[in-house]
Amino acid sequence: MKAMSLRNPVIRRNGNFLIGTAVVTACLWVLVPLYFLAVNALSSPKAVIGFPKPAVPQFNLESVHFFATYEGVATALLNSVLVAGLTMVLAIGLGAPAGYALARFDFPGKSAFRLVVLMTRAFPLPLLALPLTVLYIRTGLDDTALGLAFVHTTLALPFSILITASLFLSIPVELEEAAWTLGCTRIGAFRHIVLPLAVPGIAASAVFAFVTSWNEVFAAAVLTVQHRTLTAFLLQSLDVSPLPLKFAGAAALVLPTLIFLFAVRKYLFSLWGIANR
Amino acid sequence: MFRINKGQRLAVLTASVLMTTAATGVAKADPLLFWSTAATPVEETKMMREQVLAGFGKPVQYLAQDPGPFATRIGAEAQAGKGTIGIIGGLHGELASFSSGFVDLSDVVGKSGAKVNGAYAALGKLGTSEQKYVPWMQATYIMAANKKALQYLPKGADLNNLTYAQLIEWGKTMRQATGSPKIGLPAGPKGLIHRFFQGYLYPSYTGSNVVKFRSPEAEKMWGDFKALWAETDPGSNNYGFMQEPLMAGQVWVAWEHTARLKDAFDKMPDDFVAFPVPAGPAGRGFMPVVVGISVPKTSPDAAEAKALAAYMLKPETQITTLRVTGFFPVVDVTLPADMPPSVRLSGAAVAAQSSASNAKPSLLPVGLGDLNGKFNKAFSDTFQRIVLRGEDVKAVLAQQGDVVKSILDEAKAPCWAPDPTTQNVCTVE
Amino acid sequence: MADIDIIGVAKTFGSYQALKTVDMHIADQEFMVLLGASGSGKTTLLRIIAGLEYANAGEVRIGGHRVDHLPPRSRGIAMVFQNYAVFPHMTVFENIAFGLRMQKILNTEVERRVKRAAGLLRIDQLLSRYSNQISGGQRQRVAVARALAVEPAVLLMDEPLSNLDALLRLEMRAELKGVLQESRTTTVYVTHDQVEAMSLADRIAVMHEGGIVQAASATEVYRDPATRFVGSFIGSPPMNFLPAERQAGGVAVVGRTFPAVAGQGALEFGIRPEDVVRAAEGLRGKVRVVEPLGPHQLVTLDIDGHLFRAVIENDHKIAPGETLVLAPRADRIRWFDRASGAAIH
Amino acid sequence: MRETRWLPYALLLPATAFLLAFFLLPFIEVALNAFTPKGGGPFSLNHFRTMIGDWKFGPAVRNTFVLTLIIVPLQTILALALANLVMKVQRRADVLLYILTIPLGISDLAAGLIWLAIFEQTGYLNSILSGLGVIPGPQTILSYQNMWVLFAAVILAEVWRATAIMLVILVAGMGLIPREYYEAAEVFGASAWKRFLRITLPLLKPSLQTALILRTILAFEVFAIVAALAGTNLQVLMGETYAWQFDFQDNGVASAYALLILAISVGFTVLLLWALRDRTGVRA
Repeated sequence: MKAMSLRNPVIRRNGNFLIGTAVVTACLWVLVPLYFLAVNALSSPKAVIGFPKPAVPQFNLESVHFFATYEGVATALLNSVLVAGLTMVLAIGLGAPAGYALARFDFPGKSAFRLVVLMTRAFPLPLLALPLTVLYIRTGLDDTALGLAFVHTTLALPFSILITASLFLSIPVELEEAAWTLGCTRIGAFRHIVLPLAVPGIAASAVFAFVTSWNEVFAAAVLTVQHRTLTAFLLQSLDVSPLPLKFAGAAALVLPTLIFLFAVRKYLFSLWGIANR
Repeated sequence: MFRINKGQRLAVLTASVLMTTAATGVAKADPLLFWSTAATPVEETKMMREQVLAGFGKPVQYLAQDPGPFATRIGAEAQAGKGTIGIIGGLHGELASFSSGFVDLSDVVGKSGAKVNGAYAALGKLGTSEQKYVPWMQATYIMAANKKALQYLPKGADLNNLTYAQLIEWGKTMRQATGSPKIGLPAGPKGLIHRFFQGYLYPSYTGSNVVKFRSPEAEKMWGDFKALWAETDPGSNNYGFMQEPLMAGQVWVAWEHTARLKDAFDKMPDDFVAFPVPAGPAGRGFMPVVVGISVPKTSPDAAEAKALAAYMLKPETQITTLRVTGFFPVVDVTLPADMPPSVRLSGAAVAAQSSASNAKPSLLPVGLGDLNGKFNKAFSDTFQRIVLRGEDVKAVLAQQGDVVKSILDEAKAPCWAPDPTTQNVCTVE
Repeated sequence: MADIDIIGVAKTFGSYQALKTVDMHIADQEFMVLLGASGSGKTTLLRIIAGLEYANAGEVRIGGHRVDHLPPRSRGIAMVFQNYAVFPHMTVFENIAFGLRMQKILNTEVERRVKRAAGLLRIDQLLSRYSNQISGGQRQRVAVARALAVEPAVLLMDEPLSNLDALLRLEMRAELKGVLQESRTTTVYVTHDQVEAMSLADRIAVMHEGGIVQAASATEVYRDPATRFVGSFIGSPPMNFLPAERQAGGVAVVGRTFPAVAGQGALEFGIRPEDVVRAAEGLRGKVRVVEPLGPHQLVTLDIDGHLFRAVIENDHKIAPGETLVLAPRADRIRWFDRASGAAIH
Repeated sequence: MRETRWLPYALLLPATAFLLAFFLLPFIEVALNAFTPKGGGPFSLNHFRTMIGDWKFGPAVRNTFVLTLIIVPLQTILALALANLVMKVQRRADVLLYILTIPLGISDLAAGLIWLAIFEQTGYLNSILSGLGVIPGPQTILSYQNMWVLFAAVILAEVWRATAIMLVILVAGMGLIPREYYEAAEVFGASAWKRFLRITLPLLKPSLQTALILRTILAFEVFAIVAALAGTNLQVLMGETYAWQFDFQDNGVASAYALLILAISVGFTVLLLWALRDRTGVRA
C-alpha cells in the first residue's frame, strides 16, 4: 500500500483494499491501450508489423523522426493551436453566458433551449460541410483559422453550455446576492464573485473545447487549404498510411491532449464545484 | 484575489494574441494548390512534394485528401463559383462527377511534348468533346505472393499462367498446411475489391462486364468465387492495403493494386514475387486504374495549373512519379535501370499480364459521371449478399442486375470494353 | 431616518401566491422580527425589501424614498444570509471590506471600519483567514461584521442563527442583541424561532400564509394574540382552545358559564397554560400525562374530550388518572371568533 | 432583480444566433435536399424510398440500435461506478480523475487505431495470448464469421473511448449533492449501497439525464471505431450516410440518412426525458 500511495490516489479509510483495487483496475483499463500505442510508436517499423508484438518500447525513433521532418508539420501544429485556441475562446465566450442563464434563471423555453442545443450534436457534421463551405467561400471565411474555429465552436458549444451551467449551479446564488446587497451591480457581482470562483472550472471546460477542435478532422480537411490543422494534415491520411506511421501519427495527435489535460488536472475537480465541499 | 486576476489577465492576453494572429493571417505569395486523392499515404505525400513537385520550379502545395473532403471541397468551390484549388488530381471515377466544372485541357497534351496513351486520353474526355482531365498516372492490379507460399503451388501450375481454379486449389493446400487461410483480398472500407469483380472476375468468366452480369457464366463465376473466399483470410473485410498483411505474414497470396504493394516489394524485395492475375474460362481479365489531372474553372491561376499539368506529363517527371508512388507512366518512357524493386517486380508482372495470349483488358466504366460510385456499389453489394450473407446466387444476380441496368439507363451510357462498344445505351441481358 | 414602509406589497410565483397584500411600517432604529413557519412568506417579504425579489404590486419605501424600482445596491441596506454567503475566495478582511471597496472608500478608512466591525464581533484575530479556515460560528460573525461595516440604513437578516448549534445559537443571540443595540440600525430579522424572536425584537410581525397576522411587541403578541393562529403559534406550549357557545346571559364553555362577549357568531375560548390555577370551581378534566419541568409541571388533561395543557406549580404531586379542576384567570381569558379566528375584545 | 425577465434571453442570444448561423442554416439546406429529387423538382420521398429499399438499410438500423442499446447502459453503469470511486478517493483524486478522463481527449479515429493494434491478427491480444501459451500463433479475431466478437470489440472500444464524457458529467452532478444528505443517511444506518440507491441516484437524475441524452445521441453516430475494427462487416447508419454522400455521391439519400439519425436521436431524447422526468419537482 505504501509504495502504491506514492503514485496512486490514497484512500480515505486505510486498508480499504477493495477501493484500492478498483482504482488500480480503472487506471489500467484506461492506460494499457495507450501504453500499447506508445510502444508501437516507439518501435521499429519491422517490430510494429511483426508478431508477437514487443511488450516494451525499443525506443526506435524512425517513425517519430518521419513526422518530425515532415514538411509543414510545424505550421500545421501552429494552425491547430490557433484554431483550437479560438474555438476555446468562442465556446466559452458564447457558452458561459448561456450556461449562466440556464443555471440562474427560470424562464419559459429553458428546457426547449437545452434540448435544441443537444440536438445540434445529433446531425452528422460532414453533411453540413458542403453548404458551409459554399457559404465560407462566398463570405471570405474560407481557409481562415477563425472560420474553422466557428465550425468547431458549434461542436464544442453544447458541451461548454452544459458544463458551465453546472459550474454556475455549484456557486451558491447567495454569494452573488450578498454582493448585490453590498453595493455591486449584476455585472460587478459577476466580475468580483462569480468569475473568480468559476475561473478554474471555466479553464478546464475550455480545455474540452480545445480538445474537441484539436481532434476534428472532416471540417478541417474541407475548410482549410493552406492553413491546415495538424489533424487534417496528418490524421486524415493516416488510415491509408503504413501501420508504423499510423501509430506514430496517432501518438503525435494524442500526446498534446494528454499534456493539455494534465496541465489543468488540478482544475478538473473545481470544474465540478467539488473543491469547496 | 491576486491569484485570480493573474489568471484572468493571462486568459485575456492569450485570447487577444490569438485573435490578432488570426485576423492578420500573414499573406505570402500563394503557391499553386494541388488537391489530390493520389499518393495519400503520408510517406508518398512527402515524396511527391520533395521529389516530384520540387522540380516544377514554382511553389506548389500538394495536399492529399480522403475522397470525402476531396469531393466536398471541389463541389463547394464549383457551387460558390470561386476557389483556391489550382489543380486537381484524382481517379477517373472521382473526377467524372465534376466534369462540367473543369476547363478544357486539349492543349496541354500537345504542349507537354509527351506521347500520351491514346485510350486514356480518350477516357479523359468523359464523354464530351473537351479534354476534362489529362491522364497522369496509371496502375493496375496484379498478384503478389510470399515465397513461402510457392511450395504449395498445385502440381503443374505455372505462376505466370495461373487459372482461378488453380488459385483456389493453391489456397486450399496452404490452408490445410498452415491451419489458416492464406489468400487475401482488399475488401475493407478503403479496399478496391469492386474492381476485382468488374475488371477481373467478370471479364475472365463471362468476357463481359455489364451485359452478361446475370448470365449462367456469371453464376458459375460466383460459385467459384465462393470457393475462393473459403480459402481467403476472413480479416480481408478489414484490409485496405494488402502490403500490410503481406509484410506481417498474415496473408501469403494477394490480389492488389500495384501502388498498394509497393511498400512490401521495396522493404522486403527478397520475400515476395509478383505475377499476373489468374485466367478464367473467357480469358485473363484485367483493368487499368487511371489517375487524371484536371483544372477547375475556379482555379486562381489556370495558366500556371496547365503548365504544371504539362510538367507532370514529362517523361522525367513520370519516371520520378513511378519511383515514389508506384504508379506507372501514361506516356512513352524508357525506364532507367536504377528503379526500386517494386517497379521491377510489378513491372514484369504487368507486362506479362498484358502481353498474355488470353489477355482480356477491361476499361474503367465510361460515361457514368457521378453514378460511378453507385455502379461500384452494385458489384460490392452483389459480393456481400452472395458471399458474406449466403443469399441465393440467381436471385441476387437478378435483383442486382436490375440495379446495374437502371444505373446505365440513368446515365445513358454505351457499353465499354470488354463489352462490345455500341452507340446505344448499354444494358444487362 | 430610515423607517420602512411596506404598502400593499403582493407577490406570486407562477400560480403560487407567496405574499398576499402586505402593509407594514417599521420605525427608524426599530428591531422588527418577521416570525412564521416555513412557507409563511417571511423570507419573501425580506427579499422584497432587499430588492432581491420584485413585488407584483405595492410599494416599498425606505426613509420615505420609494425604493421598489431600485436594485439592492441603491437601497442603503445590508443583508446577512442564512448560510452567511462568506466569499470563499477572499480573506475575512476582504470580506468585511467588500462593501466599502464597492463604495470606493479610502483604504485607511476601510481599514478603520473593518477593524471596528471585526472588533465588535470579536473576530479581529481572524482577518487574514479564508472562509474554509474558520468555524461556522466565526463565519456567521464575519457575515454580520460585513453587513455592519457598510453602516447601512437598514440591516436585513435572514435566519442568521439557524445554522448554528443550540449552544452557539444562544450565545450569538445575546451577542447579536448587544451589537445591534449599539449600532442602532433599523433591522428586519427573519426567523421561525419564537424564543429568538421574543428575545430580540422590538416588535414581532407574525406571518401566516403570506400575510402579516399581527405586528406588535413580544408581550402583546403573547398576551393578546390577534388571531387564534397567533395564539396557537406563539408560546410553548401554545394557548389552549375550547369551544364556546353563546347563551342567554353569558358564554358556556364545557359546562361553565362565563360573562357575555360582544358580537355574534360561534366562539372559541382561549387561555394560556400558565394562566390557570387549581381551584374548587372551574374547568374539570382528567389528567393524562404529567411532565415535570423543574420549577413547574406540565399537565395534559382531557377536558370534555378536548386536549388541554396547564402549567402548574410544583407543590403537589399530580398523578395521571386524577381529576383536576382548574380556574382560568379572568383577565387572561381571550375570545376568538370561531369562523374567522379573529380575537374579540 | 428587475431585469430577470429579459436577461436570460439576452444571455442566450449570442449562443442562439451563433447556432442559427452555423448550424441551422446549413441544416435546413441539407434537410431540403432529402426531400428534393435529384436535379431539382417538387417535394418527393424518393430518397427515403431508396434508403429503405437498400439491403444495407435493415442491418444498419439494427446494428446501430444493438450497439447503442448495449453501449449506453454499459457506459452508464461504468460511469456511475467510476464516479463513485472518484468521490470516495481523497488524496490525489485529481490524478485519478485526470487518468479516467484521458479518453475524452482522444478522437474516435485515433481510438480506432489504438484498439485495432490490440485486436488485429498480429496485435497485442494475440501476442499476449500466444505469449501465455493459450494459442499457438496469430488467430483471426475480427472476422465476419464471429459477428459477436466484432460486436464485442466495437463495444469494448466505444466503452473505453466514450465513458469519460459521462463520467465528468456525473462527477459534476455528484459534487452538487450536499454532503449532509449522506451524513443523515449514514446516521440512520443506510448501507453504502442503499445510500447510493436512495440518495445519489434520485438526486443525480438531472445530470444522469444530460449524460444519457448526450451519449445516446453520439452513440447513434457511431462510425469511425466500427469502420476501424469491423471494416465492411458491420453496417451502421453513420457509415451508410458517409457511403452515400462520398462513395455513391448521392447527397439526397445521404441527407435522408442524416435526417433519420436526427429523428431517432430526437425520439430517444424524448423517451429519456420522459423516463427520467423529475417527479418530485424539487430540483429545477
